[in-house]
Amino acid sequence: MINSFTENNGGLENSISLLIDLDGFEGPLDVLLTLARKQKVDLTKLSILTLADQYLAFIQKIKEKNIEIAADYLVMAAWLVYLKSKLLLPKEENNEELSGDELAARLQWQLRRLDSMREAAKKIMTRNRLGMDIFPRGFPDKIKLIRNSVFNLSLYDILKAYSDFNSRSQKKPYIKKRLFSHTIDDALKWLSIIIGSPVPKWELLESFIPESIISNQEKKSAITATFSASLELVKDGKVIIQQDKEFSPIYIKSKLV
Amino acid sequence: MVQNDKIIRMMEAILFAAVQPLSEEDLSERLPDGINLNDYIEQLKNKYAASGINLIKVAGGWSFRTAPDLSFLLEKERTVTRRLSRAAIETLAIIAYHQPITRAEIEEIRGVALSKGTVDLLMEANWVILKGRKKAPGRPVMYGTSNEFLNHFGLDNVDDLPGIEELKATGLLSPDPPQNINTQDDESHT
Amino acid sequence: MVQNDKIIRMMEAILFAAVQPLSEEDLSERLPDGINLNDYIEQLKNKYAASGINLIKVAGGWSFRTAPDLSFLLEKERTVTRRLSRAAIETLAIIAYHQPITRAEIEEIRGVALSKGTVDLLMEANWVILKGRKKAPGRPVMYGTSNEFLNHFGLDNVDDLPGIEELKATGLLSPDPPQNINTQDDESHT
Repeated sequence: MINSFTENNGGLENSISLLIDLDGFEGPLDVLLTLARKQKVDLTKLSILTLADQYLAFIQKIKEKNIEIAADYLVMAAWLVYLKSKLLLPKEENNEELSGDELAARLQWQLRRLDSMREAAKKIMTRNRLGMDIFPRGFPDKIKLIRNSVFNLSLYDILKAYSDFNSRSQKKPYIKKRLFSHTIDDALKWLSIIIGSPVPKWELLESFIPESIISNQEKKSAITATFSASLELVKDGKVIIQQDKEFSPIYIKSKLV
Repeated sequence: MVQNDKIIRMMEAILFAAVQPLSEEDLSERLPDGINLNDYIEQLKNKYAASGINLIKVAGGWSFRTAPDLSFLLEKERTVTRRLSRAAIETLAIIAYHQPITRAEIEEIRGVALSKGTVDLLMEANWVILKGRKKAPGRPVMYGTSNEFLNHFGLDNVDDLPGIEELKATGLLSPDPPQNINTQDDESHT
Repeated sequence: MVQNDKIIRMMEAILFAAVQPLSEEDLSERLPDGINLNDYIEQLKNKYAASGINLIKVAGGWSFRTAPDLSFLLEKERTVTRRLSRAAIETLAIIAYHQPITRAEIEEIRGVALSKGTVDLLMEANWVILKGRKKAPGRPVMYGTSNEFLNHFGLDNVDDLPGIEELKATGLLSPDPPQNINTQDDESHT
């Protein structure tokens, strides 16, 4: 082990001399890949330990030159120190963490993946490219367009048009409908009939709605007003109301004081 | 012979990629010196004479152009969606509801003169067709809707068009704002 | 035989006139029914194989292009393309081989943050397009390559990318290292 270590250190000086600073590097993985390439072995046979040492030496060299180093390069350096310790120390049993070998294998896989993309990029860019190496027809024949019109119209449009037209032609004056209202005050007036009645008797709440109210819509509104008014009267201790169950008729009776 | 083929290939590429017809000077400039250009042009013309594209002289230069008898292949149909004017839609509606109807009757109903193009447009769309002549002075032509009209709007026949009463019921015909009275609900709660 | 020549002529006219590659459907639509299209494409390919223009399959369609070896003649037609940075080229390759892929995944592969402009530049060149969102927290957008990319680099489809089969086989295109990752070599150093 020690042998290989010193041996690798020998090669180290060479690689570092080629790398002067971080300019032109695309992150720590790029530095690692560049260093790995200098090992001149198949990436699958790469010594991660050697690589870690090379990277750490490289960062050290940069530090000595007082060149500013981006944080992610330092993070990688710290991680490689950790990886080194994992690789060099005896394996811990029953450890949940990934072993040094596994971590090294992962890093190697990452480097191979990045390398494969570098190679792929080269292959793509050296292809015969349109407008650079191969050319389409420069002056194509004009394509004559024959336009077919389709009208965008639905049955609804026709009906609406006919209705609008009829509405316009009928010239019926528009009469604004008077808004119906049966206010709580109105309802209180109607309910006051039973207040103070000497002979208290249950009456249907609805019987206190004027008979002139016929439409359901208006009735609904009147019932609401009458019910609210009756609650007022209950609060004042003037009447009692009763309902057997939901939606069943509501009865009202004067309360004897 | 090998040289000959090479020149022909070069001319093919140059003429194909050129963005405009190339004059003989343009061609000479881009081909090896000392060749007999006219000879090669003649060869290339013959090579393509029977094919779908021909080498022809246009606007003072040489260019590959589609063989004239195949120009029909270069027609492309395109469907454009157009909107009808309100007057046209209204006219179509009146024709649909009142057919057969004469132009004068449409104008009478609408209270305005019908511009010449309106009915033509509806006929061009294949929605309105002639429905004979009215037995009246001048025997004016009458219009009605076509089968195409029924198909397009998903109707079996013109009687399927909602009547005036139905239109009123849907609120389309009422000059009042539509009322959203829900009578069922009222009954169930009172 | 006469019929055969006629079809070939028609195909020449159609393919020469089209700017974009024409799919087999596009071609069929414009040619007589019931012909063996593949047979004719093969004939046409052979007819032009030795000439200055070739019939090639690109971006899922067929198109005539100048023969690659004659590019030196076409200086004038050469379009000036912006030089892409190394980061942009690498990102393009990663998107092409790993598509659909998120920005975070690209960054993971490169081991470095992607500067904002890089993907924008590739999208501006119409080579990279959005390919939906990943079903993952934050639903990040995914990128992929366009037809324009295939067209530009003379690829029929993404499965034609150089070396893609090999990369798939070695597992280098999968998001994670293989389970039984090889650790033997490292052990020799510890």
